Amino acid sequence: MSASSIWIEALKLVYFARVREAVGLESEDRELPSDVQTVGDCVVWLAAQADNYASAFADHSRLRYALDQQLVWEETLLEGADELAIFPPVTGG
Amino acid sequence: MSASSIWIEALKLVYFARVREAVGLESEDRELPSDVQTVGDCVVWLAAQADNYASAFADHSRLRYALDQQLVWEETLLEGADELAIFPPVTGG
Amino acid sequence: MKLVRISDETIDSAAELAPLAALGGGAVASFTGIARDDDGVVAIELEHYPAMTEASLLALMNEATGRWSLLGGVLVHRVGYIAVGEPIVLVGTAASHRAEALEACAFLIDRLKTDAPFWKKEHRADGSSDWVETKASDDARADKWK
Amino acid sequence: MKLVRISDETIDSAAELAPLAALGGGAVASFTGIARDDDGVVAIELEHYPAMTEASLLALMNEATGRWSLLGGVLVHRVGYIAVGEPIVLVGTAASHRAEALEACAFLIDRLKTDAPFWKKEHRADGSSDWVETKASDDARADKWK
Repeated sequence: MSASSIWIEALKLVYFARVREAVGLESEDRELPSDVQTVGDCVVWLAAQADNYASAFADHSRLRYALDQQLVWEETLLEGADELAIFPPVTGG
Repeated sequence: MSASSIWIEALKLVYFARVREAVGLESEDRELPSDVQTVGDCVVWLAAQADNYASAFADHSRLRYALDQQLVWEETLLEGADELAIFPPVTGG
Repeated sequence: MKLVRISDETIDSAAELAPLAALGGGAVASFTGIARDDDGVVAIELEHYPAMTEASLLALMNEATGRWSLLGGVLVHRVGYIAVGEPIVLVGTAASHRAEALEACAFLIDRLKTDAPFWKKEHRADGSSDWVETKASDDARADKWK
Repeated sequence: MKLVRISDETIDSAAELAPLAALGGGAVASFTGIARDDDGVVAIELEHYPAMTEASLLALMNEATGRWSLLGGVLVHRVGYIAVGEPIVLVGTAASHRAEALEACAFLIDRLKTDAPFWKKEHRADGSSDWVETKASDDARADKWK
């Protein structure tokens, strides 16, 4: 078993705002296939899991990401991370 | 008697801050000679009235003016005005 | 003095800003964002990402104190339900001179709008609600500081 | 709502700003200038030109409301003796959106510094006193708005 397959088992996904409502969950733990390497790969894979996931994750222009609580981009590698947050552009303040 | 010699009798001079202290007065009424036409003329004329006036009005770069409570320049004509204020650059706020 | 806080109670602007005025500097700037009386909206619901929010506000505060010579800064953001007319966010900065305080205050609120993990939902009198959309002008203002 | 006032008593920032937060807008910005703890200074004496001061503050406020879409503005300036640590001036602005409130607030304090007839004298613990000199940076900041 490679190192990369170990951390993938532990990835926690957290959702906020419109994404949380579309998915119907605040968070979930997911085992990702080994070809899911980046944040963007993960979003594409999630969109294929169910109809409500497809609508939640269809429009990438309206999604933002934080990996282990740091803002990241679609190109960012998941490797080593514990928690991926997926949410709409922020609207605080 | 010309119209201009009438208003000149009524000119009130008011001084503030460093200028007030140098002159030793908060305000005074002055009859100006008829060749004193502008704010700058008035300052030059005042500087010749006494030694403490000379020091108060020597450095024009450190003087500012308000004619009837409106900020004005040395070139502004006194004609028709009731009150000329002479003071250092403002330092409020 | 640097303070960041997430609050589920009404923000007391006067109490939060008072310590900034006591730091010996000549300038305190503040910005208060208020739940706006807009188009039938009666309340704003503020969702956030608890594991990340405070760290993200602290990162903004540290960026501000690195960029401007500040004596202190305060950043308080409300979460939960907020009635129209109540403060959502308070930014306060203290400096020896006004340029630093004013610029750092504008920086903090502009960047908070694009970088901190908060989401607003508007609740209306008729029971309907909508997530607030981001504004392109917010990105433009935040980019100004890059 | 436009308010300008010359005050010989301590400025109560919270009380002065409270009405701005109640105008239904989403943004209140404020700036407080404080008598700075500088180099042995114990108090600031503020002289002004009573016949002109209020009108000059009102002219600035009118210029601000003409330039930005404001819901309200407050400009309060202290005169007389002011102990170190106390407010000298308070500027407050309210608008629907933050850009207007922040910019108008910076405009008002920048222009007040060069246009309003106030003069500061610093009093020191040893009994000495000096008139404060203007700063070239003040003119530069005021010129920015022209």
